[in-house]
Amino acid sequence: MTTKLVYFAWVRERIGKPEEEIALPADVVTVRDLLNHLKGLGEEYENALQYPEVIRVAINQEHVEHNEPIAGAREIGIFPPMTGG
Amino acid sequence: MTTKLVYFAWVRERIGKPEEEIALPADVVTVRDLLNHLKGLGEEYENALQYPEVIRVAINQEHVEHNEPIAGAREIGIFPPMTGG
Amino acid sequence: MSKITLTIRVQAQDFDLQSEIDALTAGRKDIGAVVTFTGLCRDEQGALSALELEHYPGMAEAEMRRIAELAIERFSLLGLTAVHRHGKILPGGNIVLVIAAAPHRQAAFDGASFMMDFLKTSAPFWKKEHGAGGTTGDWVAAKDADDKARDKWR
Amino acid sequence: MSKITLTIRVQAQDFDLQSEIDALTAGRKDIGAVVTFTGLCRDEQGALSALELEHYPGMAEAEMRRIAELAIERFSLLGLTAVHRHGKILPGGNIVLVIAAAPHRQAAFDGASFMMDFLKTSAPFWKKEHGAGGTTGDWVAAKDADDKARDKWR
Repeated sequence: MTTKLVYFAWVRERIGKPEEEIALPADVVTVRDLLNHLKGLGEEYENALQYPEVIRVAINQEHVEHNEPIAGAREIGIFPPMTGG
Repeated sequence: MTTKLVYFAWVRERIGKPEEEIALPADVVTVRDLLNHLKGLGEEYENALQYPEVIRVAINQEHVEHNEPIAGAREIGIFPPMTGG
Repeated sequence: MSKITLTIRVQAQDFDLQSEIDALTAGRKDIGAVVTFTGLCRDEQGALSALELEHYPGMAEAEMRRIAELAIERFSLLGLTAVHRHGKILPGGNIVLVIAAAPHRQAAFDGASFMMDFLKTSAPFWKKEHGAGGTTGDWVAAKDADDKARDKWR
Repeated sequence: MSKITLTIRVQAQDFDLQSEIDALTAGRKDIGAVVTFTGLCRDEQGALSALELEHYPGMAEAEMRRIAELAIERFSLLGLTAVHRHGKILPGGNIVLVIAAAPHRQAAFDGASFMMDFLKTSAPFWKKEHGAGGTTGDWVAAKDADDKARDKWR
């Protein structure tokens, strides 16, 4: 089973793609686990997620905290702090 | 020498005219003196100025307090509290 | 030095918000925030045929200008427009427009709100209600709440 | 029961303020106050050729709607419109529009200000600066001041 990840702004630019489907190991339970897992996938991920504390995450298009479980997520958005308005 | 008085809203309606030129006695020094003097000019003035504490006054189109001297006034406006906006 | 655009008008005719904003912001790149306030004639009970707005010609404009200059100074506004209508205004119609322009949003919000709070209590305008049955109703009473809204800026 | 009009849009094209207000107020006599906020692209130093606005399609609208519903509930608004543009926006151009309608002015001011403070910090939009020399500049950094502006509503 795979999960859809979508990236925005400088997270998207550093990872080098707007979205992807990836298979996650069973020990990736929370958002924090997910960010740590991604950091291990290569230099571009390491570069994008270097400071996970500033990264914002949405599950199924709703903001979540880093301790949120990702079970059941159809789509996970990963992005920097918002600067609209 | 006369002074121009202009009236607005229910002060104008009760006095029955929008403006008039009147000669003021020498002992009418302040705005308060003026309002008291006008109250003595007839029932319509008494009716309009019955509660002088709610009446607002402008000298030469600037708001003034009731203890303000009226010497030098070209135009004195007398009206109820404002309700615009 | 930034140019400051100040527009004050008292008029019988209606106003168009977009063109008033355009007049304030056209050709400028230093304005980041524009807040407008429009006050309309309400009639929730269906008891009103019109509001009649009386004003003190000359003093109304002068007092609005005095308040506007205080607002520009206090909130470092780049522009301020205030237009107040007089005469008969039907339910749903516009009564007053205030536009405040600033580099950032808080100053624009504060500038417009300050202008309205002082305009309500200091600018020489008076509202009279005309009843739905053709009756001439009462002059609108001044509200304590409006004095309190003004006094919060002290 | 009053009808509440809620409009949320994310679009590339510009908006017209007067027609957005008309859509909110047409045929109504219960609205006494309309406050609008327009956010524009600033360029005081002449260093910017454009801002590029990226957004999370779907979530941007959903988040704006969520904030708008909070504002309507909290300030008893009669209507709220929020339009956010995406894509390239030139200096002096419009970025965002918020309109809040209420019976009285304080609720309309508070509703529009609340909507903007939360939109800035919660709605998934990001600004990138393009330099006047054709260079692609940096992503705009989030401001602590925006978090503080939001937190004052707690």
